[in-house]
Amino acid sequence: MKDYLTFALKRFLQLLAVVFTGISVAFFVSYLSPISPVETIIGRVSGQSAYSPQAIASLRETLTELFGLNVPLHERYFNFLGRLLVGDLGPSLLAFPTPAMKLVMLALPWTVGLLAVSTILTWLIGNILGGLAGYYQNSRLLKAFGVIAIGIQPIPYYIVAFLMVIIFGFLWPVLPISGGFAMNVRPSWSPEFIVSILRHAILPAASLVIVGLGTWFLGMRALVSNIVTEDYVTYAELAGVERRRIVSSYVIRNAMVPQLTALAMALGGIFSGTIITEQVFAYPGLGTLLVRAVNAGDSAVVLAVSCIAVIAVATAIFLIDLIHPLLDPRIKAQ
Amino acid sequence: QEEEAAAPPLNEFPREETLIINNPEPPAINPDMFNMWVAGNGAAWSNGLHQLVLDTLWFIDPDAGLDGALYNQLAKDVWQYNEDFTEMTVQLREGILWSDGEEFTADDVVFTVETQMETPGMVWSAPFSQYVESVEAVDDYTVHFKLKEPNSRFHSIFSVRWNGAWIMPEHIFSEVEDVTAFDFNPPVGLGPYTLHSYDPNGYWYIWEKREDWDKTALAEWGEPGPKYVIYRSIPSTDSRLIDMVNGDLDMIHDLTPEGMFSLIKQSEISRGWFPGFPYAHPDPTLPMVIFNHQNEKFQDKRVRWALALMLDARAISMASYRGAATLSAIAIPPTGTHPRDYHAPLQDWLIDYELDTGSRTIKPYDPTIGLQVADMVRPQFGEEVPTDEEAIRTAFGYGWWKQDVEAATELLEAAGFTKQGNQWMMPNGEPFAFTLNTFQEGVINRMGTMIAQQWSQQGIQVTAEADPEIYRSTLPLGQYEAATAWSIETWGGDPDLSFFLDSWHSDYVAEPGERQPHRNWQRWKNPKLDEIIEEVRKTEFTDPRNLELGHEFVKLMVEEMPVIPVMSFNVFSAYDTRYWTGFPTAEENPYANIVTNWANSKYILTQLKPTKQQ
Amino acid sequence: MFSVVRDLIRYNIEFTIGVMLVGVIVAFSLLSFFSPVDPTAIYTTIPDMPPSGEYWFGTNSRGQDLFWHLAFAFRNTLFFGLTVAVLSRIISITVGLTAGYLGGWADRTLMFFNDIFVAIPIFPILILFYFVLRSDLTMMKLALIMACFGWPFDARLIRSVALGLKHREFTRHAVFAGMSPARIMYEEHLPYVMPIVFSTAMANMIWSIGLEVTLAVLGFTNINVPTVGTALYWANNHSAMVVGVWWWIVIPVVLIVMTFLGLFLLAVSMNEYIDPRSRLRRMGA
Amino acid sequence: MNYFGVEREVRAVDDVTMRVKANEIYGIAGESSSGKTSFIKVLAAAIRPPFRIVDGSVTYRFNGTPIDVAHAGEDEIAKIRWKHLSYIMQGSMSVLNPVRRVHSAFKDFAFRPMGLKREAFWEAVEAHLARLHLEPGVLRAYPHELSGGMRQRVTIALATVCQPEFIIADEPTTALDVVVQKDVLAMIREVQQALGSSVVFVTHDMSVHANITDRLAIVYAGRIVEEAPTRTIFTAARHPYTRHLVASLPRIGDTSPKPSLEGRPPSLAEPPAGCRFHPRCPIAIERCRKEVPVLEERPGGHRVACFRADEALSPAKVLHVEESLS
Amino acid sequence: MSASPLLDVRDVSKVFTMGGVLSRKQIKAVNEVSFALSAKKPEIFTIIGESGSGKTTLARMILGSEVPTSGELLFEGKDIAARRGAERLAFMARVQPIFQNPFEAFNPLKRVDRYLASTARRFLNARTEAEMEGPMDEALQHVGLSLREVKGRFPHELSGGQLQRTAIARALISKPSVIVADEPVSMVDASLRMAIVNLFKRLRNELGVTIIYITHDLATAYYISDRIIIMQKGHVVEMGPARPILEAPQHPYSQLLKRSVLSFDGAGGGRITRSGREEVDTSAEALIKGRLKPAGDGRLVRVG
Ligand SMILES: Nc1ncnc2c1ncn2[C@@H]1O[C@H](COP(=O)(O)OP(=O)(O)OP(=O)(O)O)[C@@H](O)[C@H]1O
Ligand SMILES: Nc1ncnc2c1ncn2[C@@H]1O[C@H](COP(=O)(O)OP(=O)(O)OP(=O)(O)O)[C@@H](O)[C@H]1O
Ligand SMILES: [Mg+2]
Ligand SMILES: [Mg+2]
Repeated sequence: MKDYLTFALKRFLQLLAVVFTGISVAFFVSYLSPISPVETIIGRVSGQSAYSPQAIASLRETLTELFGLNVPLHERYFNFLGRLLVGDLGPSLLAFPTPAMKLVMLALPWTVGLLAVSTILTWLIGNILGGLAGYYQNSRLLKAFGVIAIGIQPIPYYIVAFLMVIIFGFLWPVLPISGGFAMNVRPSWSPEFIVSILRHAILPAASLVIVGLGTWFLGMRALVSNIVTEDYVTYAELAGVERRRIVSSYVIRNAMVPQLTALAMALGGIFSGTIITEQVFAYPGLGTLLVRAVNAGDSAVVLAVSCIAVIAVATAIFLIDLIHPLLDPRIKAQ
Repeated sequence: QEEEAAAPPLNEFPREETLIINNPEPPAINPDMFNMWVAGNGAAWSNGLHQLVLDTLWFIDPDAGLDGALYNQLAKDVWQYNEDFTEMTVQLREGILWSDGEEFTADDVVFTVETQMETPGMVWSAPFSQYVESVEAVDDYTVHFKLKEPNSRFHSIFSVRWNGAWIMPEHIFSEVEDVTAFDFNPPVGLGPYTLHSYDPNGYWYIWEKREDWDKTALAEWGEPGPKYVIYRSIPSTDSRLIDMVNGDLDMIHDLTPEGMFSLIKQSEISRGWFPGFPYAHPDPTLPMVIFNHQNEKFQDKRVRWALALMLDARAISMASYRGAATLSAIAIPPTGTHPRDYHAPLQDWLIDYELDTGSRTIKPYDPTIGLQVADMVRPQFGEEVPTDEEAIRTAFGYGWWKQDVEAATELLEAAGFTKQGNQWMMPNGEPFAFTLNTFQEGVINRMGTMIAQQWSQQGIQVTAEADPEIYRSTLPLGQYEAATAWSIETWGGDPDLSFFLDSWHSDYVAEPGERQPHRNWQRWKNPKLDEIIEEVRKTEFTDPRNLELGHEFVKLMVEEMPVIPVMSFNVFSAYDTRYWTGFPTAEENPYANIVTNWANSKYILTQLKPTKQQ
Repeated sequence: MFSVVRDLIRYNIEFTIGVMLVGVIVAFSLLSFFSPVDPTAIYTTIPDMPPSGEYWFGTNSRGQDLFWHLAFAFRNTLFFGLTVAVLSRIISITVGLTAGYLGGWADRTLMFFNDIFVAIPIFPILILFYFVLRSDLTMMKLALIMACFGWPFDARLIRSVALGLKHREFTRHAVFAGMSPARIMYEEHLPYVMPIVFSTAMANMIWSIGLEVTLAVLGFTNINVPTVGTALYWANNHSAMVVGVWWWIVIPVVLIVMTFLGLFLLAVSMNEYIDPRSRLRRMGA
Repeated sequence: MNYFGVEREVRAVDDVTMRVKANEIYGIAGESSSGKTSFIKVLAAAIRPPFRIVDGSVTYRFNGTPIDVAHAGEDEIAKIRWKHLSYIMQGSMSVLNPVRRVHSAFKDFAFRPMGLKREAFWEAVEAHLARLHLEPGVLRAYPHELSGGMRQRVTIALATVCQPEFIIADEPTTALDVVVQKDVLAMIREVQQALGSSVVFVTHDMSVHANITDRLAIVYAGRIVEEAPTRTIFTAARHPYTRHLVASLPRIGDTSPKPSLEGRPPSLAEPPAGCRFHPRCPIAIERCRKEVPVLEERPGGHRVACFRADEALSPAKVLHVEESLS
Repeated sequence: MSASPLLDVRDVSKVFTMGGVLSRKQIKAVNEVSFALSAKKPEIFTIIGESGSGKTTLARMILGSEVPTSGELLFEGKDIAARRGAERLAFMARVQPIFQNPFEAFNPLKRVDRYLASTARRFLNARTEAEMEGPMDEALQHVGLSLREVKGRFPHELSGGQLQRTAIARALISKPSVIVADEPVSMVDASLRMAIVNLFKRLRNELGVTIIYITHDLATAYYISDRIIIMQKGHVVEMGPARPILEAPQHPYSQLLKRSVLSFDGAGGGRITRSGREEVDTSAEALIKGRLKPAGDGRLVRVG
């Protein structure tokens, strides 16, 4: 146990290093942006009325000071690190002085909810079907499914999402095609609200599942078709162990370890993967916020999203590394 | 909010009492923020806030208006200036209540102006500080402004075309310590609606009609029909169409031209501004080719004219709007009351206009271009295309320059250009080539691409660059050679050109590399222009002399061709008459702009009646 | 080599179909070099014509002949996808094999960078690059940027295989035959990771092309360059889906599905050829 | 019996006939790739595509009812598996699921066939493990935590816990060192005797056969070339290949030069015509190249397939193979 | 009599730390082993012992692939572990390994002759094809093969015996003075086993190569060895001339080993008995306490 803790601690230090480096890279990248939030606001405001050059100059000065953009980059970097320690990412420049974190937290639950659920769903369905397809290699049904999976996999996500809208919102309008929940319910833990959330999530989630399924399916099928040639599978078959048990405890259980690692990485990708979903289904989420923040030069929000992504992905990898030895008793972590 | 969460009310919005409007903007970044007086705090405006809740002194409609384009809103009457335009007095309406029951008085107006003058970084801080010497409430219903310098257009700050300086509730804001950090949630307004609820993620806002709607300025024009008004942000234009066909949306801000044609085909009860082709509502803005006059390539007017004469307006109309463009050869958008004031009266002058190509004089104007375009689209759209010549002129435009490659050649040669093979060379011996920055998408992009292509075919290497930052940095910073965008926007409902023209004064032209204030993006200086502007400044807004000055401006623009005006910016707004009737139409009742993010769209609500169709 | 291909075509139906599909797409995209039309010119034909004898793929709402337009689009997209795949494969092979074979500090350092590259969100970076470069953001540059982010996961996979290979007897044998680490990695170990390289190359192409489409649809690429992404961008811009100009979307999608179906079949049959196990079995050892 | 490989037809086992009696250990010896495992798989009804049985039958007689596993349905075979017929697979290191503890293998494999209550079942398992000198603690271990010998014994325990009448063991001791090997072999023998089962025991190690089997068959290139009681094989073998095998065994205390057999074993895909041993046989005659010798009965339960088997040549003459290399 | 022996192993120990996640333990794989091989008299030096007794680890230290935890290994008077770069290359030319499994020792995807060619190129500085082929063929001739038979072949096209002989030939190319053969026959057929073993004898006699022969097969050890060490749990328990030791081992563990060798006497009797391992004290304590003491006939026995 003590050794495990030492290992975990070491691994944790590495996590910190990765997070620190990743966030620093994100900081400098986001400040590389050629878009000035000050000019963005000047452009918007001065369009409202006749602004003289002097008025523009004074507004520019006011905003630059307000946004803290008048200090040199390295100083800003250390300020940023200092604030980061207390979890403060500073005010958003797109919605000054609302904290960037507040804007992000508004969108985050939706993104995480939709993507985590659909990613896990995709992972489960894809792996189960892929596992079965790898095991029952002669099944017509599963073979057909394989062909479909390969066919759907390369279709751009945008097309799939839009087809969902057209089919279920237009040709056969049975499901809501926009929003996170209906306008006539209040956010709460009431059944109405939850049902509404679920109904609104069906199409976005389904489109994500359809697009993602193929990858997991094919990956798992390939893994399993290797595992079924292993002696312990053959031996269990010869011993007359039930098929169900062989598939679950012998085949899929052994394929799980690499697939879990891949899942952790896929979960990491969800932070930038939602923009199309949000656009097509008018679904709340980080993607739109992120694009608009980049667009407006709001480095604080870009940075907040990037930090969360970096932390989440690095943590996911860290956790997978931690549970790896528990999942696969053979692993001797170094 | 806690209590609400405990017992969630299952609100219903009966469809026959609810109007659902498309908010063209993306979902609100900062949905809880309603303090729209602060610059850059992420407050959304077009979500119903400035249309339904806020109010100010006057409105000037881009279209005909209910009884004239000028509305006295919170003001009882029009502005009163003193002799030399250094003071302005406003009489306010009495008996107007804020939505929390407080009475609206002159103190609110004074507070609005003074607060913004004291607090830099608010939306109107700069103009107030620049113009206002002092402001005082003479009595509860009279406000008196003292100006720093003569300004005959000071009232325009409080005159809404699509928005203006909204009045702040003093009794709320004076309690607030830091105005710039205040979220103004829930908003307290002077409009007939109050906030009912909104999406925590900013996709929709629901507004409910005030019990005391008759205590608002809008009551003068009638009771707003819908009990609830919902503003929905729908990023995908195609989804807007689907929502409307499904009956989930009553007004669409904008569709693609193709989407509009398809909507009309699919739904009997949906329509646009025009009853038939081209459907779209022409905004009082004028898409054009803007030359950067600080770039030496465009300093010779013969070159600019040559470029104009190389264009085929019909092809541009087809490429950009599938023919649904309202063309304008002159620097005035062919919208609202302008055709009556400008296009029709100047038609003969244009027809007779002569241009010296260097080797001969030609009459470049072709008054039949609109008719030709109508003929071109008729095979596809049949009866949807008007046949009446007058209707064709309002819809397709009064005419444009005729494509005349020969004349263009003569002009370029006169300017010292030479043609080598199919490539024009500049007098300095370099090939004549430039980049044309254009919008990233939509009709202006299509227009830019087509114009660049036409010039390229004539031997000028023009590449169209899709530019997402065209208004943010490209035009203001002058980082372009030529662009398709607009630097002319007008009131629409009034012949006065001060809306954009004042900013064209040579005093405002920035040095290369500096930021140019709105809207003289072309950075064009002309002494004659300055004369016109200076005279406008001394002429009262309602003075007929303004129209004459406008005509002079138009003629100067034709003469100099500093920009090539192309057409009005037509917005494919659509509405659905399944639940509501009484929307404005181009042919019968053009009382308001149907473009939903304009604050003026609130007048539509007073005209709406439920269809009662089940 | 030639005989191998011939045998594969003769005996391996999957390979044959794969070669045919990919061949058709490649030939189609190469046709763009002989195109009679300028792919950026608009309104050169009557718009919105459905596929017909005259316009095989129809025309789009911008008045372009889709056949030629898509030929350019596929040339650019395939070039792009391939470039990303090849470049990121090179990185992932180098990193994976080096980390796996050298182990120790090299391994830890490389995996540290690997984790960082996995963790940094690529999307805002791509958008930023678009804003910095705009119309200078050529397909090649975009490919380079994406290649920098497309390798970490596959490098991990390759590393895990290399870790196992390191302790195989033939590796030690190679050491005592005087082979340098580089030779051992590239000559002894590389063939073992080729199946992974092939299958991940395809996944990587799907990823990069998908990302290009996403960026294009949002308008964050140079939309004047014809690619599958910009074809969809313009289709979207003209409401092709709701207006009924289905061929503008269906045809590129069908072509892209064909491409990847072909690549998939190729990868499967190549793997079978390269995979030592099946190859040995085939050779009756 | 033959079966097919992937692309070329490989007759891994060809024309083999044998009987195993109750309560005996029947050994099969032969070089690697001579078809031992393939043959055993046929016996264990473990033939999977791409292999198939071309012809022949494998009949067991459990409780008096015969069953031909080469033709019976999978359901029927499933009924006799483990309860009557069990199999110790080659490569015992990899036959246990690496990610699950040992006890789950016992539960999966034996719980149903044994038909005992849960507690009684574990008692029986532990008792059986004790017979193989294994602590009950191994049940909670993962396979990789066990040493080679323990793992091997666990596999044997797994195969014998249901007390089957017939056990098929494929090289169960190859990976073990001599000391452990001896223990494991002794235990197999003990268990076999305690249960009275029949065991088919395959290995290429002649010294193992010498110590554990009652009867022994020598396989060369997919065919049985000689079958006899073990003692006979070691003392009076008649087939030249068998004789060579026995003679080349080094023994401590014996420093005489040991011969080595030249040439490579035939590929089963293209076996030589006639007697398959003839290319390497020192006493081959013309007939050997053309005709296939059949397995003929000799006195003392001895069967041999060689045309020159009766020439009763002295060992020296047969094994006059030079200690050379080229 | 030259002072420094060819290979001098002095009190070499190797400790592995098993970095298990849930348990960490130290394994003394090799414990204070010493012996020396003379340059003058080539011999077959056998290391024998149960599995896991540290034979492979010792061999790998001799080859320089593993660095000893303590003690030193000198080859021609120079520390093996300290050799780097060109020196290491020169050392590799002189000391070459042969591996256990001939099928595993060659990459199944590559032609076998590339190992030979690489050896010739790197250790003999052969540049041209012809320069390489000469030594390759010569080495192959020593093991009864020829370049013609091997060239261009894949491992699966050769029999196990041919492969193992190719591997030996490869090791011979650089004319090494020591060959370390780690269980070279445990994976080959019974009929080939003797061919390899006989080959070792000939290499010693004809080429003067010293062979470190690692095995757990007492019978072949007896058949070819000159000297032997018997290892248990990393410790040498008995060491000296091969035949006397194997005929009459003195250490209890050696005796156990010998007892466990399956005999052919009474073949077919089916009367196999247990090894009696339990009766022998195989605990580590007994080993650590013990010291190697000379026992008359030139052998050393651990007593304690
Ligand atoms: N999966 C397979 N595909 C093709 N041929 C095979 C396969 N498995 C075995 N063979 C062939 O069948 C023949 C007999 O193999 P088998 O495994 O029965 O030999 P064996 O005597 O058990 O060898 P070993 O001592 O190595 O276990 C060999 O020639 C082998 O090449
Ligand atoms: N790299 C390593 N890391 C940790 N432990 C090791 C390592 N190599 C060997 N060991 C351990 O050292 C001990 C000696 O191993 P070694 O391989 O030298 O034994 P051996 O005598 O060659 O055994 P065998 O007869 O099985 O080949 C064993 O307990 C083994 O587990
Ligand atoms: Mg076998
Ligand atoms: Mg070893």
